[in-house]
Parts: sequence; C-alpha cells; structure tokens
Amino acid sequence: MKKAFWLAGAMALALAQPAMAADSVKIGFVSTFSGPTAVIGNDMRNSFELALDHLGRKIDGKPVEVIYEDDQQKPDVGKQKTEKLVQSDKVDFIVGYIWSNVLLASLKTAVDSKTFLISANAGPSQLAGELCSPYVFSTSWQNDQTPAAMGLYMNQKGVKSVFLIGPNYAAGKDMLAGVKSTFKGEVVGEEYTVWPSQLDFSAELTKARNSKAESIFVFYPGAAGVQFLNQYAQAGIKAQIPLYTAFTIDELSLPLQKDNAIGIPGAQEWVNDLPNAENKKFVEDYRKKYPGLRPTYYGAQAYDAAQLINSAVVAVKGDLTKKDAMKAEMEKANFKSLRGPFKYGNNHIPIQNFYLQDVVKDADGQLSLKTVATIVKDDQDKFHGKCSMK
Amino acid sequence: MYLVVEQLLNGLQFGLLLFLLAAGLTLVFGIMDFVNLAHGSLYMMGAYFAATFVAWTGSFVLGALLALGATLLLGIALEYVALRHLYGRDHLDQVLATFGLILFFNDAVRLIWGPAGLALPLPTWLTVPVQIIPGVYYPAYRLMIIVVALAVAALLYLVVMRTRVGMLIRAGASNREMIGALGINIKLLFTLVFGLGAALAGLAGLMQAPILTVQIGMGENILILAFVIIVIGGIGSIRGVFMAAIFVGIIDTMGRAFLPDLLRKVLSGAAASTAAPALSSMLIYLLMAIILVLRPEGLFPAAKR
Amino acid sequence: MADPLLRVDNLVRRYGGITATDNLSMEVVPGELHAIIGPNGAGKTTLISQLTGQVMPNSGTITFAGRDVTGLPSYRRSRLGLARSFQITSLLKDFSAIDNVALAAQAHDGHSFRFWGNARKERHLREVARAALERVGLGKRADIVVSQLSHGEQRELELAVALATKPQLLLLDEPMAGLGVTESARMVALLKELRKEVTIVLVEHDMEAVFALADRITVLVYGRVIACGVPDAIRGDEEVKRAYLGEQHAVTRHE
Amino acid sequence: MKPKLNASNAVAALMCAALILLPVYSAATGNIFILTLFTRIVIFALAAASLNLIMGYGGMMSFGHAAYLGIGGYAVGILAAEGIGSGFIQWPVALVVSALFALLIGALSLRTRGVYFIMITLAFAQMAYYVASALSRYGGDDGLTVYKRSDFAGLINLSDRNQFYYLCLACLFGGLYLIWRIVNSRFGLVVQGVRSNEQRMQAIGFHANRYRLVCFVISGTICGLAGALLANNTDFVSPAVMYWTRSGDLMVMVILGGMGSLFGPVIGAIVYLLLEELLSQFTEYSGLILGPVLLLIVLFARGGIMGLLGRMRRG
Repeated sequence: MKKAFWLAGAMALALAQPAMAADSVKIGFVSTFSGPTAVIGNDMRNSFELALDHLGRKIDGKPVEVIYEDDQQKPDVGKQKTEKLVQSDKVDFIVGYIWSNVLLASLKTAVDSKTFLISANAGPSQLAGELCSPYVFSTSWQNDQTPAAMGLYMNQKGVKSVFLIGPNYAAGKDMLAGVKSTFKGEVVGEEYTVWPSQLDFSAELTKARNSKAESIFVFYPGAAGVQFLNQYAQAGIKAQIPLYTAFTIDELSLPLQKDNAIGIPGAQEWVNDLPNAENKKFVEDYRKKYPGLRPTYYGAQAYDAAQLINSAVVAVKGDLTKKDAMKAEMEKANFKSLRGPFKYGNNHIPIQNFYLQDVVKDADGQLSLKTVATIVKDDQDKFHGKCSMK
Repeated sequence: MYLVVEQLLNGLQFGLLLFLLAAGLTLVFGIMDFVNLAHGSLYMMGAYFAATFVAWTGSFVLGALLALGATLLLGIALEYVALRHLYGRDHLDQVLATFGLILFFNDAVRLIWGPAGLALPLPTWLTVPVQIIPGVYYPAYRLMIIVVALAVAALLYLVVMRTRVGMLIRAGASNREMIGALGINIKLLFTLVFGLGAALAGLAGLMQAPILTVQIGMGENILILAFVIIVIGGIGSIRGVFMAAIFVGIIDTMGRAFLPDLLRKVLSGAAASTAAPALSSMLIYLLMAIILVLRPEGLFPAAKR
Repeated sequence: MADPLLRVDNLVRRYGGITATDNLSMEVVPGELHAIIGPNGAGKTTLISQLTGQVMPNSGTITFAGRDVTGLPSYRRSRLGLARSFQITSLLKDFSAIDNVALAAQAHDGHSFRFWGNARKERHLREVARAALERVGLGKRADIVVSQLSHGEQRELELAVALATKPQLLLLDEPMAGLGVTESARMVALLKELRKEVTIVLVEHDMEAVFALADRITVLVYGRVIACGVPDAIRGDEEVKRAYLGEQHAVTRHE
Repeated sequence: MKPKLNASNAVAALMCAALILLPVYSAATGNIFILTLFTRIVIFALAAASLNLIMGYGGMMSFGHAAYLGIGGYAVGILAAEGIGSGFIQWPVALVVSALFALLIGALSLRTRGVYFIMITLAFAQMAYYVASALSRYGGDDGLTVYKRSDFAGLINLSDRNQFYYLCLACLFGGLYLIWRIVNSRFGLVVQGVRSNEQRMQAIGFHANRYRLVCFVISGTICGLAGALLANNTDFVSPAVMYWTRSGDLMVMVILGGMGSLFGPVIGAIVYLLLEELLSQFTEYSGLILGPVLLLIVLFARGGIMGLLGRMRRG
C-alpha cells in the first residue's frame, strides 16, 4: 500500500513541472520520435538544433529552451502533447508537425491559446484555406504544390500520357490531384493502394506496364518509397517506362533505394545544393555536426522555422507579449531562407520556387540529390482565396 | 490475357510469402495453443539479421543462411526465457505479454540499428526480369520466392505427414491432451516447434526484405494479415494455411487489379473512384468476415482432419 | 397405458461412418422411472443429448407432451419442462452452489432481460434455490463456490439445478458416476424420493441401482433398442444376456 | 455482498477521491495540463470499462472495440460539420449509431468463438476504419475538425476545462455504476453464467447468444459515449482512432488493470496512459521499459493490478 502512495507522489511530482521564469524563449517541438518514422523527427530536431547553434543558442540575447515532444504519429497524442506545451510549459512557439492529421488535431489548441504554431512540414489544404489563422505559419508548402510542379515539368518534357499511383489517404489523393491540375497530357490510369498496410505493388506495376502509358507518376513517402522503387526496378519497368515522383526520394530514403533511384526526377522546394550562402553553411555544418547523416527538406524546413522565430523575437526586442507585432514581422518573412526566394501569401503559406532534382553520384562516390532546373518560380498554392484570416 | 496471368503470379507470390509467415504462427497456435503477437517481431529480426549478415559476408545466400540460424536461436531463447511460462495461460495473458515484446523489440532494434531502416540489396543475377512466356516478363527474385516457398511448403508437408515429430505435431494440433498421454518430452517438442516457427518467420522476413524494406514495425501490418490467413484456414492446419495464404494473396492482388475497373462499369466515375480503393482495402477483411459467418471454424479446421 | 410423455420415433444420428443412434423408437409414460442401459458406446449419452437438444438428429422425431420438439434448441425444450443432468459434471464452476440453482430457477421465472435489480436479492428465486438444495442435502453448502465442492456434492448439485427448473421430465445421465458406496446409496435414496414427483429417464451403469429403481428398462446396443420392458423381463431376456456377455455373438456390426 | 475493506477496494476508493479532487489540485498548483491529461485518461477509462463488460464479465474478447470510439466521435463530428451543434441531438445519435453497429457486428460475430471471435471483431473494426478513411467529405484520412463542442443549451459548457472534466468523470462513474448494476442483475448473472459454461446455461433454459448480443450492444453503446466525449476533448476525430492498435491499447488497459473487476479497467487506463506519458519524458526508448513491464505483470501478477492487490490482502 505504501508503495502505491510513493508511486503516486512521484507521478504527481513528475507531472507538476514548475513553470520557468519568463526570461527565456520557450519553444515546443512536436514531431515523431518513436516508431519507424522517427527518422524524420530526428532529422527535423537535428536541423533545429543546428539552427539554434547558428543563433548562438540565444534569441535576441535571451536563452532558448526547446521542449521536444513525441506525437507517436497519432492525432490524439499529438493534440495532448500540444496541450501540454501550451498549458503546462507555456511555450511561446510550437514548431514541427510532420503529419497532416496530427497538425489538424493540434491546431485548435494552439490557435485558441494564441500560441504561434509553425508547421515545418504538414501542409493540408485546410491550413491554406478555411483553417488559416493569424497564429499559424508554414515553412513548408501546401500539399498540392510539389506534385503540381512535377506536372508542369512533365509538360515541359513533352510527356503525352501518365499512369498515376499513390497511397489511398488524404495526402496521397492531394498529390495525385496536384499532378492532374497541371499535367496537360492524358491520364490513362489512376491507382490507389491501401495505406499504410499495403506492401506489395506488383498488381499496380503490372497494370501500369500494360496501360502503355508513356510515364508513371508516384507519391510514396518514407519506407513505401523504398519498396516502390525496389519493385519498380525488379519488375524491369525502369527500363521501359520513366518514373516521375514527388516526396518519394529524399536523403533519408536514398541510402536504402541506392541505385534504384538513379535517374528518377523529383520536384522539391529545397535541394541540398541550392546555391546560397546560408544553405551551404547549413549543409556543411549539418554533415560536420552529425557525421554520416545528410540533411533533408524536412530539416531545412525546421531550420527555416527557427530563423522565422528569431526574426519575430528580434523585431519586438524580446517582448514576447507583442503578438501582433510578431505576426506582422513574420508575415514579412524577414529572414534568409535556405531555399532562397521566400515570401508569405495572405494565408501564411510560402510563395516559393520549386526545383527539379535528380539523383547523381557526388564527389565522394555517394548518391545524392542535385538541382537540375527551376520548374516554377514564386508558386502560390491554389487555396489562398479561401483564407479569410480572421 | 497476359495481364491476368501476370496478376495471378503476383498473387501467388504474395500468398506464398504470407504462407511462410503464417505457417509458423499456426503451428505455434495450433500446438501450444499460444497466441504469439511477437511473431511479427521475429519476422522483423529475420530481415535485420539478413541485412546485417549480408553486408558482413558480402554474400546474399550466406548472409541469409546465417540470418535464418540467428532467428532460430533467438526464437528458442525467447521461448526458453519467457514464453514457455505462458503456455496454458489465458489467451489474453499471452496477447498482453507478447504485445509487450513487440514494444521491446521495436525499441531495441531502433537502439541497435537506428531508426532509418536498412537496405538489403540483391545480387545482380536476381535483379533481372525473366521471360516466362513470350511477351511476359517476371522479376527473377519473385520467381525465386515462389520456388523457395513451394519447396518449404513441400518440406513442411513431408515433415508433418511422414515423420514421427510430424505425427506428434498433428496429434497436438487436433488434441492437445494426447501428446501428454504419449509420454514424450513436451517441453522439448514445444521448444523445437517454436524455434521452427521463428525460423519460418525469419525466412519470410529476409525473403521479403529486398522487395519491401527492412524497417522497425514492419512485422505489425503483415502480422494481422497472417492472423487473417490462419483464421480463414482453420487454426493448426498447415494445409489450411497454405490454401488460405494463396487464396488471400490472389484475392487481394486480383481485387486491387480488377475491382476498380469493374466498379467503374457499374457505378458513376466519381462514386467508383471513391468506393473502389476503400472496397479493395476492405476486401480481405470482408472475405474473412464472410467466411467466419458461414464457417465459424475456418475452411479447414485441424481438429476434424 | 397413459399417453406417453415422451415419444421417440425412428431417431437416427450419424457421426461420419458411425451410426450412434440407429432408427431408435421408445416411449416414456408419465410417472415412471425409465432406465436406459447398455454397454459402453451404445449411444446412451448421444440419445440424451438429442432428447434435450444439444445434438440434432439426422432424421426421426421427438415428441414431448404431445408436441413435436425435434427441431427446438435446448433452451426452448428446457422451458417446456425437459431437464437434464450431465454425465461429466457441468456446472458454473466459479459460481456458488446457490447461484447455480438460482439461475436455473431464474430461467423459468419470466425473462431475464432485467438489468437493474440485484438478482441475488430476489427472495423467491433464492427460496426456490434453497429448497432445491435442501432437497438434495446441500442446504449447508449453499454459499460454497462449485470448484470447492467435492465430486459427490457436485453430482447432487447437478440434480438440484435440474430440479429448480421444475421439470416434467428429468433426464439423468449417469448420476452415480464416480461416486463412492455411501454417496451412491444417498443418491439412490434421493432418486427414490424424486420419482414420486417427476417422470425420470435414467441412464446408468450401476445395475444394482437400475434394477432397484426402474419401472421399465430399455436396453441399447450400438444405437439400437434390443429390448424394453419391466426389470424382471429384462433380467430374463436372452438377447440382453448375450449383449452383455459377448457382443460379437448377438449383434452384427453395421457398416 | 457487502463491500469489504481490503486493498483493492481501498485503492478504488482512493482513486475515485483523487479523480474527484483533481481539478482542485490543478487549480491550486496552476497545473492545467494534469487536468487535460486526466480528462483523456478518464475517457479512455470509460472505453476500457465498457470493453471489460463484454471481455471480463461476458467472456467475449472483442479486438475491435476502438471502432465505437470512432463511431461515437464521427457522429458528433459529422453532425457538427453539418451545422447541428446541439448535444441533445449529437449524443443520442452517437449512442444509437454505436448500438446499431454493435447489433450488426455482434449478430454476425457471435456465431464464432474464441480466437475466431477475436479476429472477426477485428475485421469489422478495420472495415469501419477504411470506410472512415474513404469519407472524403469529412476529411478522409486527415480527419475532421470539430469546430465547436457539443452545445447543451447552456446547461453545461463543454469548453470549460473543469466542467468538461466533471462531465467526463460523471460519465465514467455513471458507466461504472450502470455496469455494476448490470453485473449483479438477472441479466448480468446470465451473461456471466454463459461465460462460465454455455452448454449448461442452454440446458437450463437460456438462449445464450441472445444475452451475449444484448451485452455486446450495451458495451458498444457505452464505448460510443466515450467516443463522443473523445471527439469533444480532441476537437477532432480521425480514422486513426479506430486503427487496430487502438483496440489493442484498450485490451491492454483492461488486462493490465484486471479483467472482470469493476475498477480494474480504470486503474489500467490510468497506469497505462500515465506510464506512456511519463516514460516519454525520460526516454525515447520507452518500449524497452514498458514492454518488459507488461511481460512481468503477466508472468507475476495474474489478474492484473487488481488481482495483485487482492492477493496482497491474503498475503
């Protein structure tokens, strides 16, 4: 019986974290740090930490405190962690969110408490449209933008027909819709696969080959992208029908995809070799600080989020109660983004370029992504008209 | 026509892969009456071992064999340390305990190998597509999976039907008390069967690794499929699990391949494109529900054969 | 003879290649104690199970109190007044003795879709249960959990449960199985009391008890009735003697 | 039976008192989060308690119980999205739809037993998951934001933290009281009898499956209520809440706390969710601890935490 009391006491203590004095900038960071997708969360955290290093671990002279929380990729857990950060830790900013559903579940908590939320990845259409909020910013993109850029590139290449394959969930549908919105050729087939449980794409690949389409477009993030490229190559289709992708090849999946990824183009708003000073420094220092790892677009977006926060706090001279002034400053996007040109639309979603990336062997003989061309300049999402910004 | 043939092959190959995983599960379930959720973890360990050993030895075959042995030993160790204390317990106790093992294995793998997953590249002679009939190419590696799985199935059949151990296994699956009455060393038999099940799971894991990925949590989604199969097949029946696995593999593949087009003929375009993916996702569960409603003990109940 | 309470016509039940009940017909008249005997594997328990509805026959009819009950599930037959005890004791092991009996009483006391009141406080159910327990001599053991009762007590409890359903016909499947000498004697005494109130079909191996209790005896071999009559007639029946002495002479095994 | 003063009852009483006084503690210390955390725990405790009714008392191992969380939640979410904000409509709809779903899958599933039953309930829950994922009008896989919590005509304000907490707690206590009454009623005894020995119950005159089915429906309905609460708590509902791992979580809570004991699932929910929260604060490798803890509990604490407490008394 006594043990139970001690245990209860210990739990109460652990939950009753005292609120710290308010002379620091507190940032909550919600991402996935457990399970198979922890690799993304780790990259975002690494990049965010690097950004803080670059800022001297201080923002406008104030020490920075970051609290990392694991959402386990579950919406209700993400929501609970967001509540913890807002209510218990009383953070000034919340950053992170890989997954659209986790972000959407957490959004209301942040907005109701007037805490700035910066999505460093998730970009559901609602965020750009009816759910836009003065307190919510994005340093990524709206889901449709990247595949739409790919569609434009396919037009430029003169591709006449395409077979679309993607996972059957919201982002998957957005992605295929994105390509269709810009691609001018014929869509000869459209296949959705069971998400997240489908492991074998042989049926879809067989159909694609038999459709006589001139090209295939896929969206498969993370491990599914590795599986898809493996099977695409093993089925011998790689030699027959060229593949176009969005969010399927990145620095996390590349070490697993290896040669299967060579020669497969993708669209992205950030590539590691973008020629600006900030980006060079970021990529170099990242590889120095985390030997064996390479930064990804997830990380670059998290890095930008730190810079965005810095710009806002500096503008109000550290007075974190001036929320309107901070919002106004952030809307100006007054920081040097790793991806070069970067400004905000009315809905706080970036207006930015999208680049064509390809897989090549770099100087060390390692596979890496390389910018080939700029597909589209100053692209704005198509939902901004639905945003009333109340 | 070629399309149908190729899709049938796809289904067969997928089904056989599932068979490797489900066979071990149904043996352990049928004989020890033990629900092992951690079977998926053994499958994952098989793939991780294979990726590691193939990288060390530089040989796909050698690495695979080492991985098979390692999974076998891991299975035996697991049985010896923890699971044998759970025989005869309530199924739910077993579910809870092995659920705990899943959590443990996932985080242990993340600690040892990192969260990023591993690649298991194929030797080049397995990466080329093979022309099976004029005009139809099929990936060599997938053909190899079909061959290996069929060989394993045949071997299992021989062991179960023609050997003394197999006789005990069959007796155990249909009537558990009987093994005790035969006065044999049950503990040893159980450990062996568990090790065999683990090795089969490991084999499934390492066989699929080059097609899919080597990743944390890779065992969980496929474990549910394996459970679906052993339930459809009738628990404890190797024959049932073989038929059910191929059945599920083919139905799943054919469903995904042809259902959307079929629906588009019946429904309007918009309705079909919403309904088709949802329906093909549900297909296997729907199938299982129908089979269980009609035949509550599965298609080939072990007790009556 | 009065109209039969239970009538079985041409009952057949097969398991794979074995015919457990082979074109069997018999009658039980009100008020009698009708024993069914036969060597092991004669299909006695299969017959009882068909009478109570746990097993469905392949063909034939069962008529109870003038009503065809062949297709009725067991819970419906129980409501009509058919009660059974099981050969291998089959009680609610984690319930107390009185709960076991009270549930049987409850089954025959209106419907049980009552979600609120505490059933253990329904006095009339408890009283019926207590009376049945007293009847079989378990009055003092009412609150003991079944798994803690001795084997003999569990057999007696089986009877109490059957009695609590206020049966017209009691089907007893080897109530003496596994009992010691004194326990058996108590059971015989108990059955002698019960037979005054209720019609009983008794399946039993203990010949002494059968011949002491039964009004009529039916002899089963390989699922067939080879004889039926008063104890003295059965005692003198040549075929019955052969069946018990050496089955191979008397009965040809069917396919 | 009279309540006895033993370790398990003492812990249950203590726990109830602590749950009731929690908002006071939260207000006194300014720790709002503990209240938010426990609101979620209380909701899951209600869901676990409903699962315990069929699993612990009825012997029906449902592996698809999270489906009702989703159905209750979607009933609230969809009605809210269609402009019907009144809780007097939303909640009854949530309960009725959950009950109907339970009736349908119960009628089909109860033809099977044992592991087959576990799997068929899983199958139906997975189908519900995929249907919800296909509801593109209501967010599909991304889920559905509930902009406004259920409106009870000013009687109670669900957006007020304390009021909502007490509402959830009232639902939990109400649910537990209902379950307690049911378990000791005529109906409850029949259900428990059927769990213990189905053939015997048939032989004494009970149509076992009919009682099972009604019990299954009651359980699903209570869990639907938990789903309605959860949607209001999260202001959001998504298919993820119905995924099979969620059903697994609920089972773990019940078994961990102690099946077939009234307060077991509540303790199970508290311990499981608190452990999850606390461990995640100390380590990213919580499974390395939580996993073996579950294994040890099974090996050495049969009957879950309540079973352990029960034995402490006996020594």
